Amino acid sequence: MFKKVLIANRGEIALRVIRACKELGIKTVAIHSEADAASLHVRAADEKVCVGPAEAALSYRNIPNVLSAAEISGADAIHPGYGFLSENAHFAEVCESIGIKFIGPSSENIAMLGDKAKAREIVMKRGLPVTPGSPGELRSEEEALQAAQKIGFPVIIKATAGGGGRGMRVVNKAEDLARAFQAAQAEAKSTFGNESVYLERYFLEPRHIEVQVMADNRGHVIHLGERDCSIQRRHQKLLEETPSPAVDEKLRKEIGRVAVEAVKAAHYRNVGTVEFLLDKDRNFFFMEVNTRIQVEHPITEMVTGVDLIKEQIRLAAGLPLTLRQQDVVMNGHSMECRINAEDPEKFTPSPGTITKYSPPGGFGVRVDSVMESGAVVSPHYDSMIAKLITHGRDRQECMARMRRALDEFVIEGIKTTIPLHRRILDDPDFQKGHVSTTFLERFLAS
Amino acid sequence: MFKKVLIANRGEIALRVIRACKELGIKTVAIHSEADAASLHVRAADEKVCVGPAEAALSYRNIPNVLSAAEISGADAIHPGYGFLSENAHFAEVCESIGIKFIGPSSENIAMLGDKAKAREIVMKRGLPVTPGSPGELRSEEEALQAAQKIGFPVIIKATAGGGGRGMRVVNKAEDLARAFQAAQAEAKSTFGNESVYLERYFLEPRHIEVQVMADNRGHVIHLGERDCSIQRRHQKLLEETPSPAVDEKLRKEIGRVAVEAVKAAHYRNVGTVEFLLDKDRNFFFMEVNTRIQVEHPITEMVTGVDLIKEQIRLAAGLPLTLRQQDVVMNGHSMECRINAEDPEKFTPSPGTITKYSPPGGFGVRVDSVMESGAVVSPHYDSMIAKLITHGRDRQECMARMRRALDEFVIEGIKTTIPLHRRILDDPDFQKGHVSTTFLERFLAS
Amino acid sequence: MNKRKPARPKKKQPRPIVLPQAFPGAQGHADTILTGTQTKQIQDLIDLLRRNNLTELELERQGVRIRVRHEVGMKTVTTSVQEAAPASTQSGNQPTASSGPSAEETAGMVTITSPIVGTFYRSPSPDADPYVEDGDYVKKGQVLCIVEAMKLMNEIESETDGRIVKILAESTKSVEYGQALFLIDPKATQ
Amino acid sequence: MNKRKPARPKKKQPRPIVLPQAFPGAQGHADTILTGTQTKQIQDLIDLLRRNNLTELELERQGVRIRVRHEVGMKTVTTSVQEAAPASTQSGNQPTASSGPSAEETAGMVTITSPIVGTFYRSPSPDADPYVEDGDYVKKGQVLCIVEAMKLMNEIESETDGRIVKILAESTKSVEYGQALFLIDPKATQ
Repeated sequence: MFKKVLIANRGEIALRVIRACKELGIKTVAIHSEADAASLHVRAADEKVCVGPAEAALSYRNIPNVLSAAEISGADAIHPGYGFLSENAHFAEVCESIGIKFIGPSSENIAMLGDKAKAREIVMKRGLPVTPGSPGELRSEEEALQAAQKIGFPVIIKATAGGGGRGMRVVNKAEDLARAFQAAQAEAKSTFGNESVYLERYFLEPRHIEVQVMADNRGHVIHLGERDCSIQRRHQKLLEETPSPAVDEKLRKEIGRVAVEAVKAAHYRNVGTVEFLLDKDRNFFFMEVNTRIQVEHPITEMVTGVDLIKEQIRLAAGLPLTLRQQDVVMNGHSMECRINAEDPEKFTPSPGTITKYSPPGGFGVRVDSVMESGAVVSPHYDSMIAKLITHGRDRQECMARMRRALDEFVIEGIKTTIPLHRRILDDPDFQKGHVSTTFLERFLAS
Repeated sequence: MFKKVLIANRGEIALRVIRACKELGIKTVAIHSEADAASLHVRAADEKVCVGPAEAALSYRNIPNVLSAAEISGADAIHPGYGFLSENAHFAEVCESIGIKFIGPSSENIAMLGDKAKAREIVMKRGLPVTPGSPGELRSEEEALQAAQKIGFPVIIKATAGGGGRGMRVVNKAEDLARAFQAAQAEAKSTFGNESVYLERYFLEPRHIEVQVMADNRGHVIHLGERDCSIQRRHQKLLEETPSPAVDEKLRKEIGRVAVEAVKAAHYRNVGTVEFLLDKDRNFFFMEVNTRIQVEHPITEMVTGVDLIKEQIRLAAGLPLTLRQQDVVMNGHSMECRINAEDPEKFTPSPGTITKYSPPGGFGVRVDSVMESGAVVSPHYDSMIAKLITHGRDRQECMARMRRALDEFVIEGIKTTIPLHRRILDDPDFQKGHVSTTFLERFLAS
Repeated sequence: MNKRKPARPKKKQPRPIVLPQAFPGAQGHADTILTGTQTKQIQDLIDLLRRNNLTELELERQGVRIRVRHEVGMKTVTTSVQEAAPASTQSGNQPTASSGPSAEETAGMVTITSPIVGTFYRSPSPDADPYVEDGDYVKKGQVLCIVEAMKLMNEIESETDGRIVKILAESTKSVEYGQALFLIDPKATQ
Repeated sequence: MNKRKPARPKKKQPRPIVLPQAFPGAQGHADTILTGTQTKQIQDLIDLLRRNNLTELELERQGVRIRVRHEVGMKTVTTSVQEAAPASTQSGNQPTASSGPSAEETAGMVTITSPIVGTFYRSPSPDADPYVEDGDYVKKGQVLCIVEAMKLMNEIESETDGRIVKILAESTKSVEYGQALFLIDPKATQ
């Protein structure tokens, strides 16, 4: 086992990793930017090294400084958290080359699965379901029509160079395709300078379902059930839960099996997440593999009792899985609300000094955060300042507990998304579990 | 279900009950003394009523004022918490008579089981094991010798009017009995003005094991496993855990069965605890039934997932048990450290203002407390200011988590027992689970 | 007969309204002025005050003016909040949102507080005249009101000779332990 | 060859001691003066300072005197702590427990800080003479030291003409980003 782990991250995930290390008897080294010198994650570690100015590119993403910090502190492993260097194959490779263990998958795993087309190809080869789409760029209206008829309407035309919704056209029937194809090409050209477009099945109200997986160096792979992350705003997850209200025991087994197969096909190691789209008819399609620990990992911990960060560290140290698939039992229900320093209606960032901070407590309530009274929310980093996680015997109890925990949570001096979460919890559709990735858009419009 | 519950208590247990009520959608009324006007438990409730000055006898124990508070606020039930009026049969009876539901057992249950001799008699009649002892007062040395020989040495002679260790004599062999008998009688007379003594089996290093039970109005009774409360100082529990390191599945079933039988024999209703002594040879003996929710109830909640306060409320409202015995599953291990405002070495109370309060958080950590920065620990009440509870997959993880949570816990301005708990967690005997009710005495002496 | 209804004859007043959080005396019309959110905000102001050791904190907003005082030399949080309580209590009798009497106004006055929790009545029965009115001269030991608790009528007597300056609680409403009922000027002579 | 050992020839110095919490520069003998508990207490003092918006906070205890300054008009916690850092850093070079140079002492001085994380060396090799000594006059662009990181020797140059007033880091020890290395008086002329 490692003697000393450097945590190449900040905020709640840095503290989360430090806590796991302490429980494993491993010494910890925090890194920090000049802006984070007073952060709780720095005080919680055994040692700390300043690695640069506030800008993440010059501090938390500064590979030479991060590695030097590991060297001068004598750390034998680095935990990257999420974001920053966590999915940087080059960083993982340099760690490997200088004999510092990167706590995560191999650099090859990261590189391969970071290429979404490649990941899709690997999974398709294994005969697993991926989102239906054209094989590549569409050269003509005829090609587009052929592909669309093969996939089935509705379809969405996307710019290959695209992003942010530009160059996209949803097409519901064959006779609308030609015009949409031309419009998408024209928009793609004017926006990205590249008229290349492709086409995919368009799902009307899909759910974002992801499966937590763990793989050891001996090729054993297990899954820890799914998470439903359908409550999103502009692809940013806001509220996650497990089990998904849309997944029953049979579907869980099936989607879990596919996730395990996908991971095995990629020769993946360590902890990871396989993301799927689930349509209204309960068909699911592989989207991608996240090669890091995820923000929402705590809800899986709450229902399985498995400490995912400790497992990540153990697996990175070469230890085998301590659980077999049949040992994984999901008890009760768990939800996570991401508390962001944002205006709860306009979503504008709200950095500043927290004048009063009082987290909720009691049975079934967990808070992961480095906030405290007097802490400063810096405009330099992500706006997520706390994760509020609840657990209950069933979804009903879990929701009631979340509602009372949100009411208890006091954060003053800045605006947060707590009122938004209260509103979501009060929504009848949400209460019934009738949600999809389009839920929040409609919810906010109403 | 009740519409509005008055919580006839203060501090962490009042907040605990308020949280459960909120999750059940029940309105809450806090009562408070003048000294507690600013307490978090008061702010957390929907309404509040001041019931008297700081002295508990004139406020929290003031039955007319507590009942008037329930009347003027329109509460339809009263939760008594623990301590204060929770085991007062008269109070329960008055509540019943004026149509306010007492959330707990019936006044007959309280009265009957409050008489320890009576409780013992009921349990013995049912053929269940009780601590062996003389049937009543010993009139002569001959009677004492007869009783001792029947029970077996060592025995302890106790004053019937006794308490606090006065009038007690441990006797290891028959030839020492006569002198000890006379000495105990003399001391009993001089101390209590009553020379009456009796005699019981003396256990050398017993464990305090208690079983959590729940009984509905239809006579269904289940148990939720045991708690090991052997870490005590002068009969005050300091640290509790479940499962007990000394209890295996077979013993759990057996002691659970006896607890359920005892409760059935007493026609007990609602939530309660059956206390046992467990000797070194794994024989167990009934001691008494606690007819209230106990301080250490959270550790049972952590391993079973059952919210005992909610169950208590549901049962009081006449609802049936939602669990059968076979539905009760104990997952992992849980411990509770009672954080007292006391000098950790001398155990002298340390009231005052908390200048900084920062509770630990993260996976598997629960804090039940009404403390906060600026809160005042009053010298008028119990010194327990927080309960730190951890849960882990096994005892090892649970202990490691407790150790790091104790390290994270910041309470400044007053002295607390946190350092003592750290020392206990570091003790090799404790780590091996080798403890008894004499553990702390020896530990503190060393 | 309903067990929980006090056995008071000819009682026609509505059932006492429940004490809202942090405003024990703010009843009747006051409810529409101070919502739950607002009382929480005021609690926050009180927290602000005690944390900052201020002597006074005043807030005016949407026609509601709140004034919280803090005596110099206060020792504990607890006491400071108790000090603040009477000021807010008095707003219950002044639903038009003025603040309670200031310390200058109460200087030298005797406050008669409720020794028990119960329901406040100014008269021995609904049809009878009140025991005392504003401006009345009273003698020490004279009955000022009744506080009903557990079906018992508890007569509250004046602790002093003097003149009733203000009646601080509303008849038929509930009162807490220690709640101010009457302000008496002991120096006033007939 | 051990991959993790920098490829520095004839390196005989011990492996750099790890930076203790909250005292990036407090190394060597300073370790025996400032225990982990003490550094935590000092962190608490810093917290105290920033919470209370103090300008200065001084603590003397068991021969160790700590002085934390806070400039008027500071905006954020972060900045105030950065301000405090150099003062504690300097105690690493003064193991006899005196405080670091006060603001008055550093007024008008130029502080050369480390632009990277790494190991500080005062000379190009263990056998060579140091680049500079206390009291030396230096030119802008003159090499003052080396900070080694990722097997690379990074020469740190002076940003100014002037005289070395103080060398603030110890050779062979690790330095953080932004850690003060040299204090130079730019007004001093040869």
